[in-house]
Amino acid sequence: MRWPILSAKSTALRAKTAIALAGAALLPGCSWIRAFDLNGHQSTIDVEGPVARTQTNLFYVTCWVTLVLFIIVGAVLAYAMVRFRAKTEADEHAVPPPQGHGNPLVEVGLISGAVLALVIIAVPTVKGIFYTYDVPEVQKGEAYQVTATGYQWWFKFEYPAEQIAGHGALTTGNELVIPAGRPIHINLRSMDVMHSFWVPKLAGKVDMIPNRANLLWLEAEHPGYYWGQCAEFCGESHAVMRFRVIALAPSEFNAWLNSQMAPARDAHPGAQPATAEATAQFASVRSFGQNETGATGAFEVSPLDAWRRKQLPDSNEDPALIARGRELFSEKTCSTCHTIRGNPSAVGIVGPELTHVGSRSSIAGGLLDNTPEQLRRWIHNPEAVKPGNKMWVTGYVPNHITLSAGDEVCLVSYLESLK
Amino acid sequence: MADALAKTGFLGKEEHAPTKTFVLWRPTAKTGLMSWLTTVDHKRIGFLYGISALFFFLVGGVEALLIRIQLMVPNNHFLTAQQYNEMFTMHATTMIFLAVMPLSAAFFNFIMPLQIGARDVAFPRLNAFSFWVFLVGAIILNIGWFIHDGAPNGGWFGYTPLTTKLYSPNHAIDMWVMGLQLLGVASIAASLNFIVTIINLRAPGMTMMRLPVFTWMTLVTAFLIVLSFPAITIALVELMMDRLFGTNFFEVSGGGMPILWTHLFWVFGHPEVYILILPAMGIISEILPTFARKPLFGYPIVVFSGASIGFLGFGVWSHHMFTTGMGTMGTAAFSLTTMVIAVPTGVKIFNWIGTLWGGHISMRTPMCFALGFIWMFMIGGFSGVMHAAAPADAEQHNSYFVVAHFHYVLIGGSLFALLAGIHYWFPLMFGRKVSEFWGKLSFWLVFIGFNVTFFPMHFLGLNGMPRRTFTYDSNMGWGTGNFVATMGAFLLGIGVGTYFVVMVYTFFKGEKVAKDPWDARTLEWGLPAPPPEYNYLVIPTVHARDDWWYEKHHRSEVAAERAVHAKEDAAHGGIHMPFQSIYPFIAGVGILVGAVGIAVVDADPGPGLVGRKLATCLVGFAILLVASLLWSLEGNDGYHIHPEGEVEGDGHGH
Amino acid sequence: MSSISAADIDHHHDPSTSTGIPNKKLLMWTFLASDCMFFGCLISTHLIYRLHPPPGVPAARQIFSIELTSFSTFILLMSSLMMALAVNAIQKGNLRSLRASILTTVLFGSIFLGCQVYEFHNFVYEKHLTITNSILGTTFFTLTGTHGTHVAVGVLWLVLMYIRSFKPAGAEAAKGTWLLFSFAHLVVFAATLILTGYVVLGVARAGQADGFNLKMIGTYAGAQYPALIATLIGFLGLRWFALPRGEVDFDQRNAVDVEMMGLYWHFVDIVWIVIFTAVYLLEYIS
Amino acid sequence: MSSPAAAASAHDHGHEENKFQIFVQIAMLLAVITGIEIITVYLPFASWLLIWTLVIFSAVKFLFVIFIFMHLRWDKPFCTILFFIGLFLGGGTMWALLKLFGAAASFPLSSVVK
Ligand code: HEA
Ligand code: HEA
Ligand code: HEC
Ligand code: CUA
Ligand SMILES: [Cu+2]
Repeated sequence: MRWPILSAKSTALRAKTAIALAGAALLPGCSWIRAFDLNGHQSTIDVEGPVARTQTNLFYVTCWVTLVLFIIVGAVLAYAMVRFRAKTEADEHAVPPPQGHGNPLVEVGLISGAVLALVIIAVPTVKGIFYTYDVPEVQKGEAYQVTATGYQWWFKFEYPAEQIAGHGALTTGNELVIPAGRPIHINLRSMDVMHSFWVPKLAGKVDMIPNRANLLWLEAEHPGYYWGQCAEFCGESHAVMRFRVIALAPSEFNAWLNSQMAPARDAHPGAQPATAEATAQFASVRSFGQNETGATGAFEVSPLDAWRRKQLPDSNEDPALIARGRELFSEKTCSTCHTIRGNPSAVGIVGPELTHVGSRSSIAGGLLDNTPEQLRRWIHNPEAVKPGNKMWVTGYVPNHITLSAGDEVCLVSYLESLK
Repeated sequence: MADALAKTGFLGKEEHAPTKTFVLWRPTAKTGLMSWLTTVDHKRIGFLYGISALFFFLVGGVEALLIRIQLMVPNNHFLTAQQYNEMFTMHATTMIFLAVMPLSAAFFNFIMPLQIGARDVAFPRLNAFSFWVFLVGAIILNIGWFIHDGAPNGGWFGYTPLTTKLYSPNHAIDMWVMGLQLLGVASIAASLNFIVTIINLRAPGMTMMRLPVFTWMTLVTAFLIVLSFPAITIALVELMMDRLFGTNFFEVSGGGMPILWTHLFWVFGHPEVYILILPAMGIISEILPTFARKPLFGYPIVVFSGASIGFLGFGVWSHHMFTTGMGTMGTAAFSLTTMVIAVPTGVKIFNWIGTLWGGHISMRTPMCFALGFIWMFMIGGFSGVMHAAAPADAEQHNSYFVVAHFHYVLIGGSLFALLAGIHYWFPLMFGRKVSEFWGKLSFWLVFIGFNVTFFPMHFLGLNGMPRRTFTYDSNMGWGTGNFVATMGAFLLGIGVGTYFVVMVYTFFKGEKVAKDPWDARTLEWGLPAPPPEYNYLVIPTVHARDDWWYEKHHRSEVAAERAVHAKEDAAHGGIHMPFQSIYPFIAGVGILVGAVGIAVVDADPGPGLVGRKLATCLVGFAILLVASLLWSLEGNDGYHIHPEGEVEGDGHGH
Repeated sequence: MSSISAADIDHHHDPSTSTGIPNKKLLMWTFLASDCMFFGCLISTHLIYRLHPPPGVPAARQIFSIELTSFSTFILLMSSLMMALAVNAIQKGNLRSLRASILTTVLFGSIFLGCQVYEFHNFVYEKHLTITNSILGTTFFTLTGTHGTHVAVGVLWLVLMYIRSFKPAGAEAAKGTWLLFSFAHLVVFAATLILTGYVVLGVARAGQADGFNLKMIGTYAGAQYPALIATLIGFLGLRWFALPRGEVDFDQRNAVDVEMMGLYWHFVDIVWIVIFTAVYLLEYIS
Repeated sequence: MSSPAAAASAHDHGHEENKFQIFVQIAMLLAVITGIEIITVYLPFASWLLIWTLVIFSAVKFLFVIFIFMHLRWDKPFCTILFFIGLFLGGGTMWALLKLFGAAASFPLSSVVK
């Protein structure tokens, strides 16, 4: 664990979890328990927002209550199994035991016990239902509004509060940037089939259902970088319909908004060269396509810092390639599906908005790191990365889009320059 | 069993067998293929159900293993995304509808009439028809593997609009829709039969409160089937209309609300899971008293709790939909009703423990499975209660935590009990007994393999692994858990394999046993093993709840009484047996042709009515129509036999 | 059951069953319980979509014709009466009355179906409501169509029962002639029903276009005389099939079969009672 | 089946009156109620009142048909219980579905977003 954000709490949490869960596990040996460090990127235990915390605490309640019941009932059962076991063959044929038929008093007692246990669970459950459903009344005023829309197999995020003249609301794809410490009210929509919006560390999932106005609220307690995933089966590539949520301190969030509101950066020859160097690793699919174990889980920098660096232009970008890429973007009909504000021909709405795609840390629905190699792999053959995806099925195949190696380099340069 | 049935002579046609025209010929074959195609004997039909169910269990198991191989390591490329989706859809559909349900039906058919002292079910030909329709449904569901369109791939609850024509244009979903539709028809027909049988065909003295618990659970299950399948039938009809005729039920652009499907499916879906568990609970309630050598603790309460589980099961469906945004009231209501179900279920657990308490428990193989059931079902039930807490479920829903929950109740619950049941009734069905060593070995392999497979899934779920994903990243922390689960699945596979090999061996070569080897308690154990075609030579008169136990301890009175009844019976002209019939099978063939027409054949693009699709459907329909007409014309009469045999119940035992 | 003689049949107690309720009756009641769930879900679907009609759905009031529906509702109620009388008749062993009642029930059921065919035709071609062009059409046609299918099955069953009531007693039945006879009877019956429906609907349509008067009927008869003649032959054929031919194998013992069929028929009727209120009448409340 | 199962159960022959009259009367009653229903919808009352009136009327018709035409009144109570299990669950499911879809959370998108 190298991220400062996590290390403080996670030990305590891990202990709690280990007791609550491994207690019931009867696991042979500690090495097993290590396998169940419940602090992955999508842990529902190691949570970082009030909604998810409510849900997890309720889980602990249910877990403890049932664990106690399991121990009691299990103990009695085990005792009965051992104590009344016929020890020998002869024992089995001995005189049958008294043929007792039951005892109503015992029954009533046990039923009351069970009901009581359920009440212990029911009370926080009902409370939790009301709390997690919508932003609490007192906080309604400060809630930030976002609309998330599911498509096969990517997410679109809109910021209705940030209107851009001539374009409507600010739109991004697959990475939702939110202010930390502030409730976020997310309207959930779907344009095709059912999807589900799930960022385990921030909140439980709520489905995105066609012809239905669902909503979800969450809050990130502090700035951070979170993994999310579609949680309702939505067809062939459901498994790789992923996304990220980036929570920023309010000032940083506003800065981000400002940069996103601007049209795409125009890195024409002679423009200011970029300053900072940004190479970051996002620990997503390193190499989809071969049976590799992917990234290590250890980060050179924290994912959030890596994301931050991604906001800055690359210092060694080549304006000539970028310009060519920009032309190719129209020539290859990419522009019919993708919007790039500032590029007048790119107004398509079938695919994710790419105005600032270079500033995202992941592409293709959170599946790949946004590195030049991965980007190139994606536009080279999207089908190989994400089977059945619409860019391939309704774009490349019918339009016979083929890219030469040179085209790919130019397009990648162009897209990476869109910070 | 085939031998045994062949031995039972066809002892003479009487004035009741009228000469028939050739179309209304009455098949009389007692061996060979024809005897199986025309059988109306509930035991043979039960056997057919059992064999098909076990076959499909292996198919579903192989699909499960392929799933596990794909998930063994991150970013695996063993299966493609589409193949994986087909795999889990067909795995679940197969296991639920083609393995566990028909295996339960096998016991309903074979055991239930024996337990109530009946000679057959109320409508023997309808019973045969149910089986054939079931088989047709199974075939339709699985055709996809062999044709270009591929197997169904929309998940076992087939959420719309993913399953509408727009998003699933080929025939895979049509087959799923048609297959399930037919399985629904088969299940409803069979259940109507069981309900009438249990209510109307009980032997004298067999009051409702003396019914063996397994029979009671059969009754409750049959009611659940009859009352819940209409919901999915409607949902499937609507989906089929959308797909075939372009209606708007789930078509958003036409004002449709896909969420409606979700509701209709789960209105069926939740009762369905109790359809899977209640027969299992019935089996357990038979095995525990036998091996504890004590009556079931709190019989009336066990029966009542079973019925209330069935009843309450209709009021909780939306707990599968906590994340669909039902609003606070709806969510809270369903959350609470779901928790309530834990009470009657708990009552059963308590009573089973009460049955063991003070008994003389002999740890035979069936008992091992039964005790394993209690432990595993308890774990599964508890994770069910965790789901019932809606806010917590928001994190668990569609994660591997759910997968863990339902495999604990489905395998640790239903399947363990069914495996126990096979062991338990094997001696009665075939007159042979599984060796204790091999039986116990298979139990331990299955038990350990099962836990190694599914326990880690709880942690995978809590660690955020969504279900129905064909691949995952190595940096999510799911690698170890998945690897362990896959290893467990192989161990489980070896266990299941052992179980099967042992069963097959025993069927042919196993140790022969006299009747009632377990010193059991209920009526069916008084029969010779295997039971003759007519079951009871003399319809027994029931005196007590565990009547066979009573009989064993009141030999002389029972024998005297039975002799009197035997005389009366002889005066009535012997034992009435229903005629065999080919028409249920032919009707099934018609349905198969029609269903292929609807689900698989392409619609011709040209105008006009006559096309290949329509033609196939019409041919099928015509066969069905003619078959049912002849079926009704041939009538439900039968013949009488006068077997010479000893009157049972006098001088047997252990 | 064969050992029980017709004379001492008790229609409310079947001694061969544990509860005294005949198996077939129990089967039918259980099936009807199941059908409650079936129609419950189907009617729910319709009502749910009526609760939230999407924009652009035509107003049901403008499409429905309360006169026609009230008429067919009335007809269906009367058919239920006839069905009840049929059961009553066979329980008393009155075969003539049974056949008359069954035929009337068939007639009323067919009128109901005819009205439905007319209604559907009218909605589709004049009101432009089809099963695909709006959610109202989708749920309406599916729901009433499913009900109509139930009625049609009921009519078929009634016809088969009617034919069955001619089965000759004793050895006659075994000769195979009965098989052919009943097949032919069925075919003639079905053809006559369809032809009659065709003629009646044709007259109704012609009358709607030109007004009902003798001239119109004359024109229609002139144009459609083959159909009319065929219908007439059909009726004569049915009369011939119904000629008395000695003892028949149909009496009180078959009452339970008729009763089972009656239960089904009445159930279809009560489903219509619900549909009439929930689907039609509610639309007229402003 | 050979032996009478519930031989002891009392035979009940007390209803051999001619049902013909009853059936005809009930049919007339049903027709009249239907007539009233049709008139009801045009009455100028609050719609909830009219809806409930209609529901009650059709329930009455429903009960008359099942109890008289379908003989439940004269049959073993078991048949009634059996059918009412289905009726109750079917009706309950219908009620619950309509409630769920009547709740604001379930309004289709088109009627939420203008
Ligand atoms: C055999 C089948 C079976 C059985 C018996 C059960 C039993 C139960 N199930 Fe399960 N369930 C499934 C099969 C089954 N389930 C399946 C297949 C799914 C997934 C479907 C899919 O999505 O594909 C599912 C999913 C599922 C969900 C939805 C999860 C989700 O998708 O988000 C929920 C939510 O409430 C749930 C709850 C329960 C409950 C409360 C019980 C209760 O009946 C359990 C009661 C038992 C006990 C509680 C244990 C014993 C009791 C005691 C010892 C007494 C004392 C206990 C207390 C007082 C708590 N189940
Ligand atoms: C009764 C029902 C039932 C049963 C018995 C099983 C049995 C098994 N199930 Fe299944 N399962 C479901 C019902 C069931 N399942 C349902 C409803 C789903 C949800 C699907 C959906 O999301 O739509 C599901 C989903 C499901 C998944 C999740 C897929 C996903 O969401 O992506 C997984 C993953 O591990 C799985 C695994 C297994 C395994 C390993 C078994 C094992 O128990 C299988 C054991 C059997 C064998 C192993 C085969 C028999 C042995 C031989 C043929 C001998 C030869 C073998 C060897 C030599 C090894 N199941
Ligand atoms: C059919 C329309 C279509 C065409 C043509 C098309 N795309 Fe796409 N594009 C999409 C869709 C849809 C996605 C989202 C795919 C997914 O993640 O499932 C996408 C995703 C992308 C992404 C990843 C965006 C993100 O944030 O995840 C990039 C980059 C991209 N496309 C670039 C291109 C380029 C370059 C071209 C032209 C060579 C192109 N697209 C042509 C539809 C199209
Ligand atoms: Cu979108 Cu799964
Ligand atoms: Cu459930």
